[in-house]
Amino acid sequence: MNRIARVFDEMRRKGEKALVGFVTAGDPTVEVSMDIVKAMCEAGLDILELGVPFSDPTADGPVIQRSSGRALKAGASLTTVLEMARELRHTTQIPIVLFSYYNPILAYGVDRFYTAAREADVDGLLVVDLPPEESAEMTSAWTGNELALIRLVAPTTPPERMASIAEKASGFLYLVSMTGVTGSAGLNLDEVSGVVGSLRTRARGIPICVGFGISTPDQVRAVGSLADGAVVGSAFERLIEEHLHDPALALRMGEAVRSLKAATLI
Amino acid sequence: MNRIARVFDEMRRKGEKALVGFVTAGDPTVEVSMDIVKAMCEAGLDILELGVPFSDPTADGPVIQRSSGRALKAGASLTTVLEMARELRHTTQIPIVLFSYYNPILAYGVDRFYTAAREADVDGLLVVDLPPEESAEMTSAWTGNELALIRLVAPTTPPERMASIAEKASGFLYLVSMTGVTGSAGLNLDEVSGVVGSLRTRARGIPICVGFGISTPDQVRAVGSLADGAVVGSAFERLIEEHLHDPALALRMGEAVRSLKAATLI
Amino acid sequence: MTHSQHASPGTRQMSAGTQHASLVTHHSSLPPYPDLMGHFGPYGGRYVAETLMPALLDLEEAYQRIGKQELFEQELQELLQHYAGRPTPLFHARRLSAKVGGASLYLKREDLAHTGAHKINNTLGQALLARWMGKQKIIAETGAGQHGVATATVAALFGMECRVFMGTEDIQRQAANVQRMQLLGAEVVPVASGTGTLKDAMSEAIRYWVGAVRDTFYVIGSVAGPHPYPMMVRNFQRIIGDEARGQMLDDVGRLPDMLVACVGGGSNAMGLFYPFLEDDVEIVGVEAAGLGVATGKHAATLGAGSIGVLHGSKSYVLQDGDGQIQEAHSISAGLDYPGVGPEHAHLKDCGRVRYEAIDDHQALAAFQELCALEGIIPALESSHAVAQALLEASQRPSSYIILISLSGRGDKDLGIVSAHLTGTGLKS
Amino acid sequence: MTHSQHASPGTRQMSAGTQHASLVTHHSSLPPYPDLMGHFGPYGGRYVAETLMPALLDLEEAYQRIGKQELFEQELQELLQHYAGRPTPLFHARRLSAKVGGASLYLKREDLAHTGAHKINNTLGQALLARWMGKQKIIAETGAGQHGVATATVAALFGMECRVFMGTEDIQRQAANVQRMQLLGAEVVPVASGTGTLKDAMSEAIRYWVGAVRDTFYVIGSVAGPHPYPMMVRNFQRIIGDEARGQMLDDVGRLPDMLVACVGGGSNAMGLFYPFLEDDVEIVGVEAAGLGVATGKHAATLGAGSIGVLHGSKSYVLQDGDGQIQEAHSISAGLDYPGVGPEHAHLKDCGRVRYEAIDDHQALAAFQELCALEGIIPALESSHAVAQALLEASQRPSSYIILISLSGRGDKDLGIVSAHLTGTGLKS
Ligand SMILES: Cc1ncc(COP(=O)(O)O)c(C=O)c1O
Ligand SMILES: Cc1ncc(COP(=O)(O)O)c(C=O)c1O
Repeated sequence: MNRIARVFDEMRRKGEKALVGFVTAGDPTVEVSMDIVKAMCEAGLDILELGVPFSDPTADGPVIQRSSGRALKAGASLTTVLEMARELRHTTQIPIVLFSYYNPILAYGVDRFYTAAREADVDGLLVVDLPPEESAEMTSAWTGNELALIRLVAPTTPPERMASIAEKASGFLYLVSMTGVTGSAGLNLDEVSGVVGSLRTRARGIPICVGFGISTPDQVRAVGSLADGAVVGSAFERLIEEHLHDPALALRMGEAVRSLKAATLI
Repeated sequence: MNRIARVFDEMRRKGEKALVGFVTAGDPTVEVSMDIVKAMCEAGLDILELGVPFSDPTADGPVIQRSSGRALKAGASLTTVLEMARELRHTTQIPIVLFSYYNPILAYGVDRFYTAAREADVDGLLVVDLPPEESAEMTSAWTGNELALIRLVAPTTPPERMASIAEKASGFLYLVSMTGVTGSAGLNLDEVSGVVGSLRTRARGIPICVGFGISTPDQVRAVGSLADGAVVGSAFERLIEEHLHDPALALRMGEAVRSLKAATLI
Repeated sequence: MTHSQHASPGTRQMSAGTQHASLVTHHSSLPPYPDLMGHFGPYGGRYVAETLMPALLDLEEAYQRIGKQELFEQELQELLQHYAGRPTPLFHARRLSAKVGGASLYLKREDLAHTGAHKINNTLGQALLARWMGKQKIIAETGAGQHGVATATVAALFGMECRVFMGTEDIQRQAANVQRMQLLGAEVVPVASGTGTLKDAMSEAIRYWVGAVRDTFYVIGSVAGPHPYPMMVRNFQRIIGDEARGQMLDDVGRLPDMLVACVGGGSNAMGLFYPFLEDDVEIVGVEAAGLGVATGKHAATLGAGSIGVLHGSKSYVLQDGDGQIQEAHSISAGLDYPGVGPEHAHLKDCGRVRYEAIDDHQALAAFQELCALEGIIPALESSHAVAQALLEASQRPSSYIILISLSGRGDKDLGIVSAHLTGTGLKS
Repeated sequence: MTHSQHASPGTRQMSAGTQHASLVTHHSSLPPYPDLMGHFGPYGGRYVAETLMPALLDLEEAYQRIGKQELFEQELQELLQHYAGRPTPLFHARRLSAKVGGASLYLKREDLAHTGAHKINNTLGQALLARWMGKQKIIAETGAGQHGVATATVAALFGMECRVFMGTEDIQRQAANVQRMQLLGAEVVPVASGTGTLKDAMSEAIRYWVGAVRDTFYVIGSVAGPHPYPMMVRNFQRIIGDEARGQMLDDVGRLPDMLVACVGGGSNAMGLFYPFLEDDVEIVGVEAAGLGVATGKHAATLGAGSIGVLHGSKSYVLQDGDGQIQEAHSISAGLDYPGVGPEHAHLKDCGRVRYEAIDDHQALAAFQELCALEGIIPALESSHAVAQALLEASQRPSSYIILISLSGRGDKDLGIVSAHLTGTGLKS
């Protein structure tokens, strides 16, 4: 059983929901980014999503666009992200999911990436612009299947399509809370509740985490009452952006995780 | 016999050529213009062409365009010109030819104009943009034929056309020395000589005056050797323009006439 | 051109060889004109200095001789089709019609002709004639710059030397067209005299021509100037009406009830009107009322001018009591002219065409309407026709068809329009 | 479209109903593509966030269902003819051919289409589809502003709400087009992210669409983006090639020996090429070499890029070793894009089309040549095709025919051209 499955098992046992935290790897610099991520893990984050910076992040709002831009300026790349993951493993057993657009992986080499990700002891991969229709070309080049392939489900996804997505998913299902890019406001819990319900019946028991538009403990708590976990991304990136040169940035990030994590203990 | 015919008779008798002088009536002001014209007549001018200022003088170069503009600004019009002619008659018996574009005459009223011109004791009329083809509409409205209708002949006029123009002409034939607007440079005496010769055989004895591009005594002398008279226009207007506020302007104009007239005594 | 030449519905055909061949057409209701001296009733004629007369006589002779030749016709039709993009479409402006809630509006799309206006029809014809006459140099006057561009264009196409006279004021307000002419290899000669607009550009072109008449062909841009220009330009432009007539019959099965066109010099209007003169069709020409005819700042020559002689022909002109030509005013440089083609003067006098005037404000509003409702950015000149058509349409039933000459596109006017919309708070 | 449909020489016909109906065409030399997943060989596909996938699947279904209906076809053909001004002429550029002293050059005159470029063919098709699908809001990305104008135009025509995303850099260099869009009622949304050019405008349009996908139709402007856009846009643009093929047969009696078109996203090129793919015709696509491919400041995606995924499809892209998209450079905003349509990538790989690159300097020179020799001011994009055609022509006999896609007119480029001509001393 891989780390992701273990976390959800554990959550279920403890009656908690998972707090999934996204940060762009290398933002604002690779070093500070490592400190941030370590602090977040120590603060009780359940799953870490490490974002691979990309020049043209079409699914992301301004906050993550800028974060990606800072990371690229700092020299981050997929190679850097894999190195960060590898180094993180020295200090934490948290499940690490790489969050990327497809092109950096394609440029790195799909099979080479698989090997490197496994070597770095990464647990999962979410490729935001690689729908199930196109992902065979990636997975078929993989030399094993030890990397969980996290799938997105959107509010626009029709029920039958949910089922077929779930069929190919592993790790957890990432349910996008709204039509919009990352960092959009306007979380509508009634809607989310409906979609979670619909997805649950088709999820084959795969855990469901909800992301997009979640930034406060209240929202985490509310989402936690519906799904198996909540993903927070732009809120973390906003904090980074607001304290770019603050030596206590990592500490602040840890605090933020702690206060959000507290809301998952229902 | 009207004044124009008398002048050419006299010239022939004296072995002189006619100096025809053009100025825009009312340039720079109606008063100064009167002084100028009187001085020119006293200085020995043989025929006076009084230009009627027009807003869009398409046959004139920049010098006469500006002169026309000054006269208009000073309030001159066809009415003013007729008044100037009438007043001139108190002091001189010089043949007065009005030089105009057709529109001011049309606006004034073609028959009314004829009456007024005769009352002012004007001798002739040259309408620069009224070719023989169109002039019947003017002359047929005239209540008499005491106004000599001066006709233009151009270097582009073919021989047969010269003949038909001459047929309808009276007073004298105005031969344009070159293709170009008034004030153009580049008088070519060889060419003029050829055209004068051609025109002479078709002129039915009507005197021929050459104009356009004549500004120096030498040119007057040379033209005089070919034709019955030389018309000077832009050269006078240039002098006016150069001495607009000179109280001796009229004197200077008189001097200019004298030196040009001297060149007609061959 | 008869209906049978437009027989196949849904197709856009061009019948070679007939559009402008009939140099003088006989109307049952109107006497044949112009007469041999170029007179349209009391208007028209040749009021020019003697230096130019022989050239005009030559030109008329050459036009009558060459213009009728089949080979000339063929060459011209070829160029109109393959180069200028004729036939231009007839477009039913459904949303505009619906908005006004009256008559059905159709647009004859001269805006789609090469260089963006009807002007190319005429410059192709004249430049081809110049070529047949062996002239290698052409000149033109221009106001909005459209005729200048159309002339520079054909000069480039035929490898001719080209000089375009343009008022300094117009050079300022139509800068893009100046650049176009220069790129096309023409020399743009700034004319500062007078008001620095079209009137003065034309005066200067005439002056230049007086000096260069032996080897230079003067391409006049409208149905103005001395004979044979008003007749010749009308004949080169009648393709607008010939096509539109056939297209109406093909597409709608009948003639329109009304024609509307703007009138600067009047070439797009004559081009559209001429083939319909004997038909039972109401015809409306639209002049520019500028700031309002009452203000004196306008270009409503037929509406508020009087008979005079300007630039070689007799017609209506804007003038004062002394016969001095007045400055015209219009937001559209192409209508900003104190004269008008003599045939229009005649059509006005004999009542065959009604002439109205549309002011700057109305034209701008129509400009915006056509942009927003049909996705067509019209020339400000053409916007005057649209504005008048909207007025006419509102008082008529939906079965009534109004055909508008959309004489050109408005790309050239963007600067002026935005200045006005910002300045006057008209912003849509 | 077969030859028989163009049987009457000298006439310009339009056969309704067939131009883009065959959504998948079978080539003897090429496998049928795209496949059902939108793949052209290894290229194409749908690389988008899940939120958009259902919309793309819907769109494809709707396109396959509606696009085949006769009534849709008829409406589209009507609009193409009466509104967009199709067919556009085929013009034999004799003076340009003579100057280069080699092959005969023919121009397919998309510059005469309404709004001044081929873009309108596609926006009419997509907006009509949107209407049939019941969508009242459309969005678009734009670089040069031509696609933005063409989209704003059809939005006005159909009374739709329209938002156009445009890079701040492009807003600066194509100010007139911004004004046109605004007059047409569209909202121009400035995109400052990234390099402020087309790439970023498209990214932003995608982002906006993610949020508005339920009621908004995204009108993509080239044969790029996720399936079904590359196929659909090609099919809407193939009218260029269908017409040109018929016109060549009618006018010259045979097919051309070579086709040349510029390639930004590649829509005018695919539109021209597609109907000729099975013919014995050399085909050349021309990318922008900017300051020179060696300088790294260029837009030669096929020539100097590598395989990647950008804006929803797999194709060639300009990228660094880490898969980060590189900034493109070209004097022409419409070619200034680091991606290219997937079908072109496929045609390159299988050798059916040769891709070359023309730099800023060469394009400017060709721009000037066409202005001065033929009186046609081409778009800077199209000037790249002209420049390549001149190179090709010089090495071939006069019996050899090269057909150039003159994708647009250059009015929008006057500012840039004059700045460059003054700046570089290239002044003609
Ligand atoms: C588009 C357009 N329409 C109309 C005119 C007015 O000319 P005309 O009255 O001769 O058609 C012009 C003149 O420049 C023009 O550019
Ligand atoms: C005139 C013109 N040609 C070509 C292009 C490039 O687009 P494509 O390669 O899709 O034809 C553009 C894009 O704006 C354009 O405006």
